[in-house]
Amino acid sequence: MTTAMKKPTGDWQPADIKAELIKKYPAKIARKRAKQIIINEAQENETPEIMANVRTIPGIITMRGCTYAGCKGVIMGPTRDIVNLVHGPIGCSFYAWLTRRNQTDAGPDGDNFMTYCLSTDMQEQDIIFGGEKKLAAAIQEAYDLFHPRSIAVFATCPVGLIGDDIHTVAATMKEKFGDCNVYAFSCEGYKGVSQSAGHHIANNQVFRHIVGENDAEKPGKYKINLLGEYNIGGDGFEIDRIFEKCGITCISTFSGNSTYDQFASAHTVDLNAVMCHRSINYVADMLETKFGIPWIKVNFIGADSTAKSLRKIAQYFDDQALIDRVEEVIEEEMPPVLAARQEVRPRTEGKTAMIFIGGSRAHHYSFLFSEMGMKTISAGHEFAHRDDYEGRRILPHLKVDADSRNIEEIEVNPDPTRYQPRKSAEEIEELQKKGVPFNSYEGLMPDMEQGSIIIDDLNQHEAEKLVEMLKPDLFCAGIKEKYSVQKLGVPMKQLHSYDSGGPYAGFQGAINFYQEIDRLVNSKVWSYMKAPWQENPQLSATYNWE
Amino acid sequence: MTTAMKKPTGDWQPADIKAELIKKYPAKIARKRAKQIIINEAQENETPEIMANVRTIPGIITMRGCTYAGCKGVIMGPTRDIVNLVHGPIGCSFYAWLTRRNQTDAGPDGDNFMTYCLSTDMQEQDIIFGGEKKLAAAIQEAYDLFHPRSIAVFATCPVGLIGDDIHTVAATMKEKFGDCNVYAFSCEGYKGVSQSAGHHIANNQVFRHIVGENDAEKPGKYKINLLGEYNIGGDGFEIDRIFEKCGITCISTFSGNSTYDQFASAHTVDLNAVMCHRSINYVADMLETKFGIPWIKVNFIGADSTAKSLRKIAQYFDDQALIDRVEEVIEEEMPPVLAARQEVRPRTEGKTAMIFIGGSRAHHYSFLFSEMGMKTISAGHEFAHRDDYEGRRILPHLKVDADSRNIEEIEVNPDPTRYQPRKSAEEIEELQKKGVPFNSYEGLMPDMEQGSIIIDDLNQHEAEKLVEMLKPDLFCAGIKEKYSVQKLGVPMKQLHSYDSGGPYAGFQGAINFYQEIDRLVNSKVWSYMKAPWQENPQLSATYNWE
Amino acid sequence: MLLRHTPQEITERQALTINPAKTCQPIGAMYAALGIHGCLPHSHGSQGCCAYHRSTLTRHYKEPISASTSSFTEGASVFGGSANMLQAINNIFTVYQPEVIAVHTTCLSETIGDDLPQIKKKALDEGKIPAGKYVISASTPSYAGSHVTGFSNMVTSMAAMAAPTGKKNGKINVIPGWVEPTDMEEIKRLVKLVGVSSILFPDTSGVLNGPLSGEYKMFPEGGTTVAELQATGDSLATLALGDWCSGDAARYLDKTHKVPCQVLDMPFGLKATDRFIDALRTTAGVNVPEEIGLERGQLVDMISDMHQYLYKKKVALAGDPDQLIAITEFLVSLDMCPVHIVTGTPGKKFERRIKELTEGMGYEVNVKAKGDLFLLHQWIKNEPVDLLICNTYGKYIARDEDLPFVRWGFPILDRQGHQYFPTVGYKGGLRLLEKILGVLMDRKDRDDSESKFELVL
Amino acid sequence: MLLRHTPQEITERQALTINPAKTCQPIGAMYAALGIHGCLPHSHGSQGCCAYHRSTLTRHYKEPISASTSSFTEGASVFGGSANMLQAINNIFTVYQPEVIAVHTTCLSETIGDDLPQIKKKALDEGKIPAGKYVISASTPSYAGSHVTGFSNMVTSMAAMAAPTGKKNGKINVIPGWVEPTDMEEIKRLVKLVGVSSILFPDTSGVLNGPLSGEYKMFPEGGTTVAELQATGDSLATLALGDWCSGDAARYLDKTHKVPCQVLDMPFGLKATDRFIDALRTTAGVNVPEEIGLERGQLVDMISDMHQYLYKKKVALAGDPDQLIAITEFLVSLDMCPVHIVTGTPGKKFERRIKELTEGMGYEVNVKAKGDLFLLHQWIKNEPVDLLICNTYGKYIARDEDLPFVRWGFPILDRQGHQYFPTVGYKGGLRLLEKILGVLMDRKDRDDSESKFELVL
Repeated sequence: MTTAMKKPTGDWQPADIKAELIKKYPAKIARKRAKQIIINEAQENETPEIMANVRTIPGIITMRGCTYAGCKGVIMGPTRDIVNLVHGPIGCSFYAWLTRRNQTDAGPDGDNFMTYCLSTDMQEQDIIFGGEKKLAAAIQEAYDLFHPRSIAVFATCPVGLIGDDIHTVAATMKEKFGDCNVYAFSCEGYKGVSQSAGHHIANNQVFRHIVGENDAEKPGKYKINLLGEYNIGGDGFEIDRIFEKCGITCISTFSGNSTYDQFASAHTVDLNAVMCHRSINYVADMLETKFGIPWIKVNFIGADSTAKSLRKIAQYFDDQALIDRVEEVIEEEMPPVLAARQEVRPRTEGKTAMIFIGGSRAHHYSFLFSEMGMKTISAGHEFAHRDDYEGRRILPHLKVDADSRNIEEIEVNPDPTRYQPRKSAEEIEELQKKGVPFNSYEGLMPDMEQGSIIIDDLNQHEAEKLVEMLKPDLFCAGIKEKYSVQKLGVPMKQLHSYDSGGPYAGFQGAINFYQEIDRLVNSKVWSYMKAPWQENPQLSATYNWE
Repeated sequence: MTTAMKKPTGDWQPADIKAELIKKYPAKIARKRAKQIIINEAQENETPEIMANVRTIPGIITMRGCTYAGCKGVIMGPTRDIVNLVHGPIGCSFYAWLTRRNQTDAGPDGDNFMTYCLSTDMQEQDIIFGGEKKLAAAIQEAYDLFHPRSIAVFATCPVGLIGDDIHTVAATMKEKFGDCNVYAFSCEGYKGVSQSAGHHIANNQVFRHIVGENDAEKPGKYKINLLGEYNIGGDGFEIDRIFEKCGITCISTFSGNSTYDQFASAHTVDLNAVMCHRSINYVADMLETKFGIPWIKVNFIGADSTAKSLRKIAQYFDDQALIDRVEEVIEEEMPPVLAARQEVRPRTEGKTAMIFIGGSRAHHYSFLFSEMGMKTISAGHEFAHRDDYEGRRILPHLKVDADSRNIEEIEVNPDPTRYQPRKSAEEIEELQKKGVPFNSYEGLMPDMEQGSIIIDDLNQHEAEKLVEMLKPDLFCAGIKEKYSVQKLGVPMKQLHSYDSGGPYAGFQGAINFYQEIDRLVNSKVWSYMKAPWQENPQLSATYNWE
Repeated sequence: MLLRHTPQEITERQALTINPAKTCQPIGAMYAALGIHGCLPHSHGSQGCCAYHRSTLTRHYKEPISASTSSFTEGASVFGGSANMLQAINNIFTVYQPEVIAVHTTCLSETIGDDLPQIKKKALDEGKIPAGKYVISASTPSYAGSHVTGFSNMVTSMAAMAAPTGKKNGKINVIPGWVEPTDMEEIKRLVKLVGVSSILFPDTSGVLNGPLSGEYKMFPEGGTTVAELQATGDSLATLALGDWCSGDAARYLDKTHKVPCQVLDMPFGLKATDRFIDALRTTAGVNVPEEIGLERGQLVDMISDMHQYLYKKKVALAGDPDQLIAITEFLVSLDMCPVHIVTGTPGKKFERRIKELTEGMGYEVNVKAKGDLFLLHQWIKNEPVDLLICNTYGKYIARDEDLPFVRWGFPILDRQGHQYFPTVGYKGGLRLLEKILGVLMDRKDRDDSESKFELVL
Repeated sequence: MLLRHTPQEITERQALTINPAKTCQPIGAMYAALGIHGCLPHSHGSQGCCAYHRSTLTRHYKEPISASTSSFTEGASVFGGSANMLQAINNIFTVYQPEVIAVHTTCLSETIGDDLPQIKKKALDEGKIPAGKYVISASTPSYAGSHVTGFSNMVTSMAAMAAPTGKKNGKINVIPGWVEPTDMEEIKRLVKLVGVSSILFPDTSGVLNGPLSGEYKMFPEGGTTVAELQATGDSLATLALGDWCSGDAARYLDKTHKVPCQVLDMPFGLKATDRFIDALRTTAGVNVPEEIGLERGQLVDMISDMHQYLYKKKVALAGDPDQLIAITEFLVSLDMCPVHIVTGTPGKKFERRIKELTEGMGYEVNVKAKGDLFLLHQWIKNEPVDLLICNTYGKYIARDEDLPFVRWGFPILDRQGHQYFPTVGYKGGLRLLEKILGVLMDRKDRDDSESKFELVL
């Protein structure tokens, strides 16, 4: 069916949908959710206010994870040569073991500890008498076995409660080893309201303990960091391919397919390109404040967005050679993309999608869907903040609540010796005039269609209702949501882990995505749900007299 | 249990057993079978007469196969570089396709057609109008595809009946190709009474069409052929290993792991060592008559028999160097054999076996069992002749019946140019005195214990009875018998195909065999046949109050 | 290479079959006859036929296969096998005491023109067939059709035992075709679940998947009884599963005894099973229980969950017509691409049916009846595939071409499981899917680079 | 290499666990609770726990896993989670309307010392638990035992729902332990076949192996009902399958309500299944039907047929105690040699039992409770094996060491089949055997030289 001419929600009035979604809740809950479910009436720069980054409602089945997941799972997990040691009972380390599809390439003999799951496996007596000694011993054992460049310690819930001083333990061991950087993350699961707090905590410690450790000048003419790219399904590999082809040197990726040394050298670049700003903008800001490196928002999800982002970067360096090279590359890469797009479009045109993931990914992917002529009729994020919906410009108006206040904000000042603005204020202004958008990003809402439905922290109940009411052709979320949606006969694509697919970033990724979505929304499978005797229940015996 | 001190048949009187076996038969059948079931009372050179190589009784479930199986399956199957083309309906070629475990080693790029199954797949119109044209076309197609050194054509039942002249077709195509020897075998399944006729037919044609084709002198000091070894499970590989170690050159093996050229050069050796005399003695005789090559019986089944056979060969060549080398080899090979023997013997000593296979294999394997202290309490052959039971000496007294008379006996005379006796009459006599047994072999019976039961052409009914009555620790026959015997809880070892085992010949083979038999007769598996509720049927509820 | 002489270039062959995808009629007749309770199959020919068929069936089932032979000699081949047959009948009833002797012919006895009905009459006249015992026979010339034809012919002879009383028995005949004993068991379970009372023939379950208990029964509990076969003439209808294996018997009952028949595909895969269940429902006028809906839903669920691993994968198939038709439809329903398909059994309608099933797939399928594995291998060399589904002989191609390989069909000589786990019905579909996914994922795990190696599939 | 940093040399580790062979208690409690009909498991902790458990169970079952959480914040962690729990109970009964909420604790709520029974009382007093609805709870601190312990604790809480009427109901309680839904189904089939009327708990069949039919049910048909759980106190006896998973619940019913119990091994393999069937027989005083004898005989038959491929093969095992004990006994009964065995679950008695089972095998078994896959891998490097049986995480070892690998246990994240095909009972034994033989034979077919390549195995 094509809804091309209809409003995103088809025969439904958005308001009725909203009412449907919340009608079953106790009054108090309904009131709260009403603020997190927005009918999109974004006009120019006027976007409605959404409530986001607030507590999950106890008992309401949420998509969210915890701070530990955001810190260890998302940010630190993808770094191959740092030994991640989880201090706590066994579970948290086990669940974060190889479950995120953030790929890495250590070559035949590089360090790669991502296949290892380390834990202090705290026992009752550790809870009672404290786990510091055990942690110190575990760090020692890890060091003796692996002699890694660096060991990262992660606290799980009980650690904070029993008051283990993991930072002192880490510092002591670092001191002791000499050749191994050891530091800790107080990322107990109960902190904050979602993974988001974990990202922030990770950002802080990486900046505090690693960034700036290596001043060695790295070769490369156009040096950048790519922030907020996690190489899920090989996205980062594709982006690296494109950078290389353009002659852009990516010194450090935060944190897909990354190494300790990349972080350590992150301050040596001339630009930070920020992809998932939600998870990493803290580092971008700190790098700017301390070292004078400007940052711009980029997006490599979608071929058009990729081209756009490349052009921005080139513009930033303001060098005709790079600008020309980027144009050449785009010219070379686009034809197969357009061919693939054309091939699937007759089958995807006008199909509808819903996207509920991450903190900026839903936004990113909506572009990719529109490249296929698919309409995103409802979307939202799992751990976004208001600015991710409404745009960075509203930051000043954000009130910081208790939960956020508990997450450390580190005070950063210009580095006495190494601070060096890459561009003068004038140059910045110049470039800004040319449309290089420094320190800013749009929100999801302005890019969504009128009347589409934006929902923050969507939960099981609302997801089910939405699908039943609007029957999208595709629903995008995470593993926990996958099968309840598919039971309803609607194909579900994981956009955290990509199921078993990817890369979907860059040019090649766009082609992969077109084909994968084509497979999903046009699969015969969904026509098998009813048996013949359910379709024609009448009982007329018919014989073929062969 | 050990039957060491008891008579082979335990508490049973052999006579009663015989009566049991035949009592269910119609009188006429019972009379016939009575002549094929012999209580062994062999005294010195006095062996009782057994009826053998006679027709199978229609309707009585036999172990036997047909003439085609003996010719194509047994003798010609193992030769890797001759394309075997079966002329007939599809089945016969299909069933003989890779089902015999006769291994070959063609090296990385030698010809190997054993993995191919070729057939003219005769259809109704071929039966009605004759199949010669189709055969000719098929030979042509095989030649065009494979360009083999040689193509062998095999007739199945209908071919003889409809009168296709396969020999003329073969001759014509041979003529036409020039570089490919083509010949045919009239081995229709209905000929003779068992596989044995097929062996004879194969022997004739190989001798007529291949042997003597290549006069080129092959290097080697002690040159022999090994006749009647089929490399089942790699037996031939092990024997070749031993020959090489001894410095004996095996020019041609009939027919395990063999090639066309081996047959063609078979007349260039100085001795024929005959292993399975039943299947190949015809060739041995013809090689002697036409080329003057003497033959002796050997047996490489069993380490002791292997040593004995090597010594015989060395003695024949009457060369101290070889005699010494053979002794060295035996001295080197025996210790591990004896060690393995000792290792299993405590578990195999006194165990009983029954062997019903082939035409001389049952005899050969009885030695191997006695090396393990196991007693063969009943044995017999599937397609043997009287001489295989009683010894070659009784040949003159054999009356040839109609079925055998139908199998061609080819007239062979000394080759005008190439006949050259390897030993003078005197030398032969000399050696015979020293115990080199020219042109002779013992029968099975003299080597069997008093009171053991010899049965020719054992059938399903008798096998079942035997096992029920005498409960052997092991039964040896072929695939068709395997599972009916095992259903009775008695392990069954295939000694045609070795199940999936082997080699069992030579020294290494003996070790393999000891271990395999140990596994079989001491497996826990046979203790699982009864469920606990069958073993203690009483119904007393018992609880452990843990 | 194991098949080192197989050239990529395909040349037309008129007279030569290489590496057949079929064998001869008698073995099919023997297998079918084992599906009659208390029956001893008898091969009227030289003893090699019987030996070969017993060996092949034994290797496939790892079970004893009892069958007798007329043991033709040269004499019999000249003067006719009647004397051998008569002696055989007498010996068999005396020594083995079966309920039924099911005789099939061979190329030998067919060529010399032995007339089995006549021989049987003679046996009756001579009192060689005890009261209450039966001798049935089928003409199964090895030089026509294939093992499938022989199976079908013997099943038709079984149907010929029908002795209508004129009073309907309220049952439905189900003819399963050449499937595994465990498949026949599963078909019975499904039929029962739908609430239909049936007569299944032949039925080798309980015959060729027996226990090890310390006793040997030449005639185990299983098999369709003579009484049941006689009752097939009083049934309400017949469902034949697989036209090639079961159609003739069904049509015989229809034509001869007015038992209306439907000829369906074998119930392999989702849609064929749907049609089978629905035919049971409409024929018997019953409702399909939730339990079957659940099994079906589980199959659909697994298909939807694993679709990405199946989508667009190319498959080469060899086997028998009824199986190939069903599996082709199943693979197509999974969005897989069966690209090369051969059966050794002749018949243009097979090729037509396969072309229908693969229509609109966007490629030209290679299909050949009376083809062989040599041709299939050449096709694969010219257009490689992601998966091979075939009997055990496919392993030589699979190893040479390094192909993921699922053993399915007859014979399977080198793996276990087919004796005990059905592939018919919805549960069978789950098993087929498990096997297909298993080999594809094993290959992925083997070939993925270390960066792409996946924990979760 | 995927595990390139694992040294062959084994060094003692006191504090560090690497590549665990266990996870934490709450996920076990969650899985058990899903075996109650109409139950929503609730995780009393921060929301990450619940998210992780749901994700892991979802990846294993490819089915929706519904569970809620108290979503602790920093505040709750300081002032206690009672308020969150009360709000959760109210929201859950309002929005999802389950019959039962099964609450389990986490390391967080245990460390701060939340008292669930007290919170539940408060909820009752405040009328937050509708009439006829239930809240049950289990204490499952992540820092003690393992996921197996958590399962056992929740099962014991289920047993605590027993409300004896004083009148025996003639049933037998069967506690299956942590096995697959399809295993629970198979256990029910066997119990029924033996003619015993039973209450099975927990029972995830029909809950976690559901169909795709176009509708989503948060609470599917399956699961043990509250009424059944209450009736367990009136049962004649309890059979606990697996001491580690089911023993405590059985002993609870025994001690508290005088329902006598037997604690058996999980019925994997021939002998353990024999004891289970025989215990049913003696406990219920019934006779074992022939049908079960047949299934048993088929397993024995396949063992005898394939013995040569199993004999003396070395096996490395990782998994949970009850499973490992049963599989070890099974492998030993096949004349295979389990040489390295680890479980992550602590408990010396596990090591003792394994040593008993492998006594007289002529080698010293490597066994460790509270071991990990890192140690298992090192053992394998020091003494290579022919086969690895383990959950999906074993694939990294299997690829590095090029080992034949059978996935068995929890979690299985990368293959299908465990949802639908049981490994308990005799039929399950056939499946285990099929899988083991399959990988061993695949290896043989891969590695055999061309001269030794076999058609028939």
